[in-house]
Amino acid sequence: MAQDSEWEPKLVGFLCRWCSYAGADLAGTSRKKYPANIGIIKVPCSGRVDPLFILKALRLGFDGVLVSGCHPGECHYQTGNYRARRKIALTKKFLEYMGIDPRRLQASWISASEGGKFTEVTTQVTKELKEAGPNELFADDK
Amino acid sequence: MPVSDISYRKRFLTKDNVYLPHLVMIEKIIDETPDTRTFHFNFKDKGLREEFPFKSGQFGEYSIFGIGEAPFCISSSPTRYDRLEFTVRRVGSLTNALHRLSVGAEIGFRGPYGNGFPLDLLEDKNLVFVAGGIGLAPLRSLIWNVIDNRDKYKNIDIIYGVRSPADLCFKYDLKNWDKDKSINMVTTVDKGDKTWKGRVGFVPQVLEEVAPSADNAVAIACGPPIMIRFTFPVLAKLGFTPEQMITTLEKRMKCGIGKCGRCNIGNLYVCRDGPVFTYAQIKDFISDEY
Amino acid sequence: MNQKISKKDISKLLDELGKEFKVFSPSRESGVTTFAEWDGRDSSFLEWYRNTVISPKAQLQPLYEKMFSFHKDKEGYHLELPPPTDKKLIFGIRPCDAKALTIIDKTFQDTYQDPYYLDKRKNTLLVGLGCTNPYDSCFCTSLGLSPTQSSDVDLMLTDIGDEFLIEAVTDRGIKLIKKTSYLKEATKTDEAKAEEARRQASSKVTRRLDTEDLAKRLLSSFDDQDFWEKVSNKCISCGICTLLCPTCYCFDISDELVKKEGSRFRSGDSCAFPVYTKMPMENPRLEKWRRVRQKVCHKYEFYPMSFEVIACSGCGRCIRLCPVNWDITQILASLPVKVKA
Amino acid sequence: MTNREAEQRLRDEAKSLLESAKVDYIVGFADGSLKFHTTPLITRNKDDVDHLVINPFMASNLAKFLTELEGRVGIVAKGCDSRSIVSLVQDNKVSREKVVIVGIPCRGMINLSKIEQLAGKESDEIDDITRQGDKVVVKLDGSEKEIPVKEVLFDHCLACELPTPKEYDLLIDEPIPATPDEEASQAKINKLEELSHHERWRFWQNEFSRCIRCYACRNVCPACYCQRCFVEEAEPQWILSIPKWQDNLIFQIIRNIHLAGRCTDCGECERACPVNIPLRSLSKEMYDLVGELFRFKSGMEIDAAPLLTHYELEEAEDFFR
Repeated sequence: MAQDSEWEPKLVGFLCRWCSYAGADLAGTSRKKYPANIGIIKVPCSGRVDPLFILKALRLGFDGVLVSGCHPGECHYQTGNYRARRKIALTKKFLEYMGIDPRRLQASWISASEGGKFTEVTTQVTKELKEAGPNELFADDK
Repeated sequence: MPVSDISYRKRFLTKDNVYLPHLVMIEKIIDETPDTRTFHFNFKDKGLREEFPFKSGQFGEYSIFGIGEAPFCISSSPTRYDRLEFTVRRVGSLTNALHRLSVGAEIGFRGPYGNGFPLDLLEDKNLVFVAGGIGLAPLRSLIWNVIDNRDKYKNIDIIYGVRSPADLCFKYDLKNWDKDKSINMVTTVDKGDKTWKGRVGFVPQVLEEVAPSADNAVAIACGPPIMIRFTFPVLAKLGFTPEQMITTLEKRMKCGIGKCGRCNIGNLYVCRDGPVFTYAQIKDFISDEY
Repeated sequence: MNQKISKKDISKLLDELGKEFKVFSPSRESGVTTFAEWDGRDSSFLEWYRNTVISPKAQLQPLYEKMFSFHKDKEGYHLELPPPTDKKLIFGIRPCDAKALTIIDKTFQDTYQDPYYLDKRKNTLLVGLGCTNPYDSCFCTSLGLSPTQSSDVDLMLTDIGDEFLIEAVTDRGIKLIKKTSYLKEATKTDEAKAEEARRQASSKVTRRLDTEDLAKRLLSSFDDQDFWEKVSNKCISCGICTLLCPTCYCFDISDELVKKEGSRFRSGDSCAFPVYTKMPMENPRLEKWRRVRQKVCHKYEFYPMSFEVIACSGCGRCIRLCPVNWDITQILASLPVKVKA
Repeated sequence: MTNREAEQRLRDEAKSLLESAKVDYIVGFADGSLKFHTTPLITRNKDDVDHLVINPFMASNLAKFLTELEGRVGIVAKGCDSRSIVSLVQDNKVSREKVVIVGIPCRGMINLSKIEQLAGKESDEIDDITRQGDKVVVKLDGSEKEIPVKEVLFDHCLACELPTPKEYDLLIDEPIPATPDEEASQAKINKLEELSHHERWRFWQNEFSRCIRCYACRNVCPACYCQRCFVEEAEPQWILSIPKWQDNLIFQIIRNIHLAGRCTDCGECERACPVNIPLRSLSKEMYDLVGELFRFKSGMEIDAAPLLTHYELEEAEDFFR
């Protein structure tokens, strides 16, 4: 897998609108610079994230996916993030079994006030994805 | 290798590759109803328009590259050379994508396919057109065709029904036909509103009230399956024989040329043997699978 | 005069043919029998080959194939056809599968010529191999076929012990024989052995399907909803019997677009799937019994009405591979109307 | 009870269920039209119940038909089938009152592919297969061959945790205790787990390049009861209907995630696959993950809440940042 050092990973972030999305916003307004590698999709709740979204993102060639929601106990809809946790945990382990590098699916709890944490998480995830290399999972040549 | 290279295309046993669409451009878009639009189109290779023969009732396979292909009838009349039109109701992925197009968009077109209406059979006859909703699209092509050769045909009745006044398609045509003294035009809605002054009632019911004579007549019906199912018995009651009833059917047609398999009624393929049928041809199957 | 070839020479023969054709022969890959390109592997298929799960039809109408690709630039869309097909030779096709091709030719030639199928068909030679060990699910003899003879191939081979007897069936077959090494003239004894092998093979096909007035009986049974509900109740509406049937040809057309490069594909489709006939507003065959009825009637009633041949060659795959052992011969034997003209 | 006695009792019970109008349908197994095959028998007619059989070839999971049939159903259920029924009840797809579960204690079903491999012949060429205790006797070309039963049972039968239904209305024979041999059942999966990520992905790519998208795996599955599967969605279109390995693989990954907490490891997907894709190596992994992460076993406790509608306050946290 030859890659030039210029290569930058691309990742999709599915962010809960009530917390992590606001956290990302806060990071932006308070000039805590976060990597431009992340494309953000606002979701109503981390519980909305269907494993299909994750697979579709990988199929489209994104190098990784970050799902981020409210800290346990703080879900706007009471239980959405707990349900998300079960789903994401199963998806992550299962994808790893299939042979997908576990670094490609990441999850975090980031509240609306944690602009700093958002920067840290995306920086760290980007770094890990850079180590993991480009996503060639669905490339056609064997 | 570009497709325009004919020698390359001739590598096939036969004429051309029938699955390869022509490129056509959208020239004008008309909002018929909130969910229905008519598209005027022309071939990108403008010379092809002159060579493009079609009959009222025939259809084409229209495609947006990357989304897919679907069949729609050509809703304009072959007697009017200045335009080609098709009319689409927004119901699925391709029709939604078509509705997102703007003028100048380039799409794929193959056709014309299907048999079209039997014009020779209609000559010197009284014609009864029965249409529901967007089912007017294929009939509209035929109606203009007939009007443009008015002396070849006798009386014309048009019974057109939609759910509500907002659902009326081709209002500009309806106005014309309404004014035309040689045509008996009846418009009806299932449910009226404050502004509606016309008839209220389902198409089969209104047809029964209008009661056109079956004498030397042919009835041509097109609309949703439920309307067709109730219209034929009414026509029969009025004295029309199965041979005097004509309809054009809609099925899921992927290939348009009788190969992909899904549009059959018994051993007939709607795309290859239709879409225009007499009731006599399909009556064994119609109550059952249509 | 017929020819013969020693079984030991089959590998060499296929190597030789491989210089002119893409040769396909029976192969077992990951436990699935199919026709795969000859790569000089041993000819052990001669020992285990009865018939393949994936029929050789897949070489002519693949499970999916690219119809054309498209890309867009400033001038608009450009369409491009795939490159022309190679000359192919299918070695070892059974008479049932060869007949199946003759049957579906009718559809692909009807009204509009289907370039993808017919191009491959024209460029493919068929070398038939008589079937001496049919399955208990086979019923080719009921459809007028012989497991060991065929008019649908170019050459026909019959097992006569250590050798195969070779008959040229078509002009293409005669030409092929002329330029092929490893052949010897067959003797009268060889002919007699072949005759005996044919006789034995036919008697091994035991499953029966009564085709007399079948289309008429189906027509009379068409409206018997109770019957169709009963025979379809255990069907799981999967696509095995249709997608793997050598006489099923239905397909779907769909586009794939990755960034600005895209292709239009066609792929096998099945009347067993509810989405097959689904339109946005309605579905004429939503209920399972209607789909089962369509499958049965299409093969044994509608197809003969259109093309004067039953769209079935009795290969038995639909019976053998069905997860619930739905058996077409039993269904047709239990038709409620048993008219005999 | 001999097998013949058990069969007779089953037929009698089924007949009386129909006669007393306690059920509208009987769903069970009858002899198939091929050797060593059974076929589902779905009937309202009491005369048909004489075709009901009990033998080691009743591989199908009949719970699949419960979501299709209207009315009350008397259903023949092995342990694994009963788990699927329980799971359907939990999901509110089937009402417990409308099902009469006729339990059949099961010693495992014979996998014909394994017999064929050991015998070197296909099943229609074999004269007879009989189970005698821990052995299976295969008659072929006039000779007999004894094979230890563990070598010819389905992989999922080797790991069976519930040979006798726990949830039933009638039990046809004496209960059989569970003797799961997890290691033997897990052999294929263990091998896969030794591979690197890259090798594993390549393995699945190769397996799914054969997939013909017949959807038999989905359609035999009692837990795949969706009216409309995501693969058929047109807007948005998640995956193409073209059987390309990429889309085949996504279909199967998502299918398994959807079945988390529903899959009872009945093995039907793998059995139904016409192109021999080791589908149980996917479903069993998910089954085990569900057990490891959430201590949940599908279809075991009828009162348990469905896996993905439920949660604990503290669980599966380790990889959340």
